[in-house]
Amino acid sequence: MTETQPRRDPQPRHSLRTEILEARPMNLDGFVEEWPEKGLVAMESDFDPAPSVRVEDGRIVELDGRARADFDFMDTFIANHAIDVASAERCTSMPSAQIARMLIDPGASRDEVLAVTRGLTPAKILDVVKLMNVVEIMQGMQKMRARRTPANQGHSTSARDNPIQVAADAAEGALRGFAELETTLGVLRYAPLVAIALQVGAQVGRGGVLTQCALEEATELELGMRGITAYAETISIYGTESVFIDGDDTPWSKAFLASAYASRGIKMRFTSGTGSEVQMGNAEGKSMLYLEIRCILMAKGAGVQGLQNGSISCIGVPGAVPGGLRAVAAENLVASMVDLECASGNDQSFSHSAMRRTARAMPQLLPGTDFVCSGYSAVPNPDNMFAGSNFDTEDYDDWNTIQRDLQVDGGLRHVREDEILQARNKAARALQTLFAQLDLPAITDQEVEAATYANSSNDYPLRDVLTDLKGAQAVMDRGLTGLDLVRGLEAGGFHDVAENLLTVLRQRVSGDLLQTSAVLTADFTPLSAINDANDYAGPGTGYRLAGERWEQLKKLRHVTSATNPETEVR
Amino acid sequence: MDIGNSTTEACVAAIDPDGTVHYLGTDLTHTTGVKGTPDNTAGALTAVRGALHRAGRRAGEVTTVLLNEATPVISGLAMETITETIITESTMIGHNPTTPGGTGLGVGTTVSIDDLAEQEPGSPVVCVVPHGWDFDDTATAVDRAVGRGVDVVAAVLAGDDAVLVTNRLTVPIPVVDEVAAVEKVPLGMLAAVEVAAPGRTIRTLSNSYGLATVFGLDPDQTRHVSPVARALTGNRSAVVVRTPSGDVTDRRIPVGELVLRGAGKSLRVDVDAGADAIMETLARVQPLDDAHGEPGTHVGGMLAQVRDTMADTMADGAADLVEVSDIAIRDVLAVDTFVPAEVRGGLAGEVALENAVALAAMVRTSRSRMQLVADLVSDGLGTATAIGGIEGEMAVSGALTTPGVDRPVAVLDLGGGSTDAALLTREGECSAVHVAGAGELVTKLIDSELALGDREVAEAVKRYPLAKVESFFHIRHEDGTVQFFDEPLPPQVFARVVVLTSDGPVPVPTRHALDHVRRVRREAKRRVFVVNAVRALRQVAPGANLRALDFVVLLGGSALDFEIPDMIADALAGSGIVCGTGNVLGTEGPRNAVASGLVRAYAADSVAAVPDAPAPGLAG
Amino acid sequence: MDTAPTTGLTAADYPLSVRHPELLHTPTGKPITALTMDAVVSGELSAEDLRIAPETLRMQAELADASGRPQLASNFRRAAEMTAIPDAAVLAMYNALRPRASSGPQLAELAERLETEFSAPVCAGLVREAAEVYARRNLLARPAAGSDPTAAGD
Amino acid sequence: MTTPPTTSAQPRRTVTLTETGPATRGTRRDEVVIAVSPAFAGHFTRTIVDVPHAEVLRQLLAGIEEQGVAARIIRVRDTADLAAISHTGARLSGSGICVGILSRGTTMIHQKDLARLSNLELFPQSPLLDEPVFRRIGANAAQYAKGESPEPVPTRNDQMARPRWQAKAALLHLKEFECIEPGRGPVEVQPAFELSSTG
Repeated sequence: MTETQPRRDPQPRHSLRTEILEARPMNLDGFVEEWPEKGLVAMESDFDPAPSVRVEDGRIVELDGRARADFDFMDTFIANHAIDVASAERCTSMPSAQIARMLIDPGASRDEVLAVTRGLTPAKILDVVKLMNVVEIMQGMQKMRARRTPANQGHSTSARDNPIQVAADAAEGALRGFAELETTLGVLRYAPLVAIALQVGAQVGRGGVLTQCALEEATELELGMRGITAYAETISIYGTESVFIDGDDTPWSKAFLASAYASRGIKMRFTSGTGSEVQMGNAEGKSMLYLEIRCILMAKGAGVQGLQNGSISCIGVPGAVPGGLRAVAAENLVASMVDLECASGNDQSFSHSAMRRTARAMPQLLPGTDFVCSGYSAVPNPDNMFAGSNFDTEDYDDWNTIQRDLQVDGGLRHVREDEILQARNKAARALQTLFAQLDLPAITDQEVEAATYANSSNDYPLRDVLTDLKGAQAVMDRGLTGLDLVRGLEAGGFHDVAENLLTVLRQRVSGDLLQTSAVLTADFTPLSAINDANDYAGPGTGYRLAGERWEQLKKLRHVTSATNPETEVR
Repeated sequence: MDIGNSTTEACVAAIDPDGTVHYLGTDLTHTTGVKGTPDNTAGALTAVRGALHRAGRRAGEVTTVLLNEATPVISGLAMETITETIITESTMIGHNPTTPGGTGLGVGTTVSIDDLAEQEPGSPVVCVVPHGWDFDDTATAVDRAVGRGVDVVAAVLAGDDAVLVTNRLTVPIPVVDEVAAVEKVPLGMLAAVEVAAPGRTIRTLSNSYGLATVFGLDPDQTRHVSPVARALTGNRSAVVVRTPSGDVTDRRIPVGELVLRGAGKSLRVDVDAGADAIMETLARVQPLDDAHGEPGTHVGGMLAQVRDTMADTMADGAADLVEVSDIAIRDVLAVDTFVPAEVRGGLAGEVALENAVALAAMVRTSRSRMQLVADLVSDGLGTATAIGGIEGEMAVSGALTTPGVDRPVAVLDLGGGSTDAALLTREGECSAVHVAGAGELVTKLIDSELALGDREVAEAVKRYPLAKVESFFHIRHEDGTVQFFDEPLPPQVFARVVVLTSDGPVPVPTRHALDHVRRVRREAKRRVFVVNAVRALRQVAPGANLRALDFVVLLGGSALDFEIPDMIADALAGSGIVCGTGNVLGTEGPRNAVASGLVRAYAADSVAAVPDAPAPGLAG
Repeated sequence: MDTAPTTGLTAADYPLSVRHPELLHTPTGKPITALTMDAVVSGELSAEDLRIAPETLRMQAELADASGRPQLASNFRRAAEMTAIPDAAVLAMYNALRPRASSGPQLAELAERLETEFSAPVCAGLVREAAEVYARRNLLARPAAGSDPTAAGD
Repeated sequence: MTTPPTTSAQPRRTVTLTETGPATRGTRRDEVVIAVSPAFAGHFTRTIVDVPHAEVLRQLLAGIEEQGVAARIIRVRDTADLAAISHTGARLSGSGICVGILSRGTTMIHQKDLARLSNLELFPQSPLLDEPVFRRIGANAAQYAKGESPEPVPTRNDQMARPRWQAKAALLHLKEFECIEPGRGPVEVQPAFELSSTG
């Protein structure tokens, strides 16, 4: 463990208080001084370009101080696809303060703001958000979030890639409220079985929950094409040309990939985040946020409906520099203010300090985002194959209580244990039956029993990995598709689960889930930025946590009954 | 359809009015559940559907499904270690580290390096170095002591530093390292450290008289330490400490008596007498009625456990429970094996190959629940089902479709749990036997003898030929031939012993050389399949005379093995027998014999029974 | 821009699956209402039936335009063209667009193929644009780039 | 038992690497090349968790020597990419085996016939690499050189390494980048270890 490393020379005598403070988990986090010349700076750097744009015969010929001849491919793509040429010069010449005010002014509608932001250059956008403190950023987010109703996304993975665990935890997660569930693998060849398990578990927990399996592009796309998964997210983009190339992609290859997903009716979003470029040593001397804004506009230009950002796997970098989390909050806002769905991070192990972990999430949780976490760990963190999340299953009750305390909707709710056990058991049984129907590696009754009451992968009987991997290969070789899953579930007597899955598959024929910020409600109505547009216009407007949903969130594990104080509310 | 212990096979055929059989398609899948239990249905249906699909026919066209009368034979395995090596008073260190230092023999008093600075010159010293000592510091400390005239003759190290230390000494000495529990080495005792040159083995400490010479022992003491010498034989390095009453014992663990009842008598045999004694006794009580182990002994436990599991599987889902007493063990195969086990009292995790006996026991019970399976199958397919003839007869009948085979023919079905033999005489009489022990026992032997601790790996070692990956572009097969590749092999197999599976080389996690792995694999197969082939054939052969057999056809999964058929053929060659792997229907290899046999029998009957036969239909 | 017959859809028509199921068909011509459990069980449906039809993508493009999302709309129009391209070919084209994966002529040929073989002018346009930028930024395939393991340590 | 003089976070030994000319392809089959990054045991003296570079080298060399295999050290100057450094070393190694290492401690065992981006063993989490691990890495590299089949050194993982070390790793990476000397080929270096008074 890293904790064993001495932090500094133990020679000089310390006060007892210093010793107590030194012992706080907080001091296991790492912090570094800024180094703007190399881009190791959050959002305030003298080395970022000044905003400028020039249009000649319908074409942007100058962008942020660079002439078209000198554009790198990010500049080119953004100039050609992301910025509205007609309004570019007018909007970019507006005073940044005015735009920043529009962002927090209830009087300015979301559409009025969008009319301006669609004409802004990366440097101009940076100039605008640099004027905003965290509270103003949150106000902006509250209005600019694309979907009116906030939601949350969960991770369901297993340290042993155990499909039964993934199914059971997916079912519990779906029941607790996640609108999307994501999985990934330790052993990649396990993917088909685990992706199937996630899909089955999700549809048991709550019909209409969307699932994905994070893999390398080709396999991820194939699982999607076969209808085993419902959407994709891990399509990474970067803010500098050199890092983009290191990732073996270009804005054009990624744009092509985006259309490929849409052409198969599969919802998709890109992924980017502050810190990735400097992490790879090629920030070209630009601030983390400036580079992230280039990513956001590249995504916008590619015509993808949304973006997962908020530093994501590089959170340790902005997390270690001054103002880093303000920059992270700002990058989420920028995604929303250019009208993209924003899955706003909070999805990676971030701090040893519980207080810091909570504070880090406030700028997304309080105003609400399309997905507050783009990966709340619906399994214990040691089982989280995304290298841990900022929140995990142990935090469920804390999260629910914070929602209740502040009356904000973080997408989850407290669920009684009997319901959870029933869902977990049903998910395991459904998967057991489905595997039998499809002649995939058998699942024993002991495993089903374990899944019902388990916490982590250690609580399950060990699987015969070789047989599982053969089974996984068979799924690919035999060309099994979502339809086979529906058939198997139906034949196995899990009619309702089969119906849920079929309805999700049917959605791709309609393409409704391709629109910005789309999710499926419990009654399978697509809810997107079109039919659930954010109409925030100041106090008393927009999404309010009230009515039936608020009643749900008032429930906790232990609440003393007012009618009979000797009992608790169930 | 034939539901076997591990595979379920089906074949579809059309039968003309005149009884001519047209085979249309076959298929096989792994058996679901325990043979003869309702769980079989799933696999059975998969197989039939598969065969129909390959035949391009629909379930609707099937007139009847024929199932084998599965002889309710289930086998169980158990293994018991019968020897144990114990080192008392840390007398010796014999873990044979891969890289000891220096060469030669050093005899002196054990002194911790922490006290070396205070050590007076005079008597020779064996330096003992605990954990945490850096190799440079160790070398310096020893050199200093030697500089002061202390006669340091050898060293024993905790860490893997022997070569490093000797390379740094002005006067090299023999050094044994990687002694995990070095703190247990008794200090102030006379000790001898011997290291042989690379590729050689120690000469003095592995020789009783060498030990006697080194420690000046009298004949009685020499007798006492001779086990130490034995234990160190073949090592490149060793340490022996002279302690008052320390020694190495190699004691036999009493595992109890096996009671074999049959042929009207009841004989007892000590399991730790070994496999030969057990099989010899078994031969004298053939046919075996039942076997028991003394309660309270290991054997008692072994057999009871086998019996219980069988009772469970038999009872599984059945309305009426099966009394454990109903379950008679009708055959036993005992095999000598060894289990690498950590030596008790060892200082460096010494491992000794302890002797063990593996027992395969086979149970027959009166009840087969095949009828239940048949009913479920006919529900599943909506067709009539019938339970066909005896498995053995059907197998022979199927085997006869192998080109070049004629009566009298014997088949050997090399399965997973049992090895079955059946004989069809020229006159058409059929007799069949089942003997315990087959593929699964082989896997278990490989697993324990190579200390793999992983059934899957052992299974792979059993099933595929070995090779050594010598570079990214070539491998050396176990027969010595070299194969080159244009594309580099995957990194994880580099420099490893691999099994050549259908989807490429897979590394075998073992430190053993290829030759050793190969020897263990072939020995395990010989001790189970060759022994059982002869045993089983003797039981069906007229007058137990193998020479009375003409054709022997090998069937079953293990008949597909890349070496077992040859091993058996070699063993039988002496008796002038034509022996080979079957090729049922001339296309199916050793598969599908019983299923095809069922069809042939059905066809024959249908013609015999009904002179004006019904419209042609499908039988599967 | 793409000139598909517009059905004059507005944001109010979303979601199509709820408001206008009658407009939705599978690429195999079945109405979306035909995607029932019975059809699945009886085996009438194939994976083909669960794909999105180009017409549907063009309708979603109109909805995107109608709600002020031109980039999203043109993504849908590229996608509509791509429905005609087999899965494997789509992946191959994606790989061809990776940095230094294709030469200028190869990309030109790809664009040509998109236009003629798959009548996908919008996609072809994207590829031609890429080719031009790759040429300027030195991202076209170099002869035997990186493929030689013994190439000098870069 | 008195506490043994073990190596601790304080450097007991220091090392200086003296360039002895351009690195050449080794001829003996029984050698392992250790390829160090531009700033290793130069601009930097310790890994990200303060393991002295002197100890890193001593343990790698010891692991190789204990297996009876020879070792050469080269410095790659024109890149800070671990795969490139390791592969360069592998192509210069007589056995084709190389241990590549960055200043912050990230280590890789490479082989000349492997694609540059592949490897035999990779140890990506520099904060988890201590002296015993470096010893075992050296021993494994030597065993590969001898054509033996070492059990891969178990790689550890710690999810909380990100919050603690990610930024410092980035910083060290940037500094290492600064020490790159473009266009300058790899050089042979001789290590000189010294016992320093501190600690």
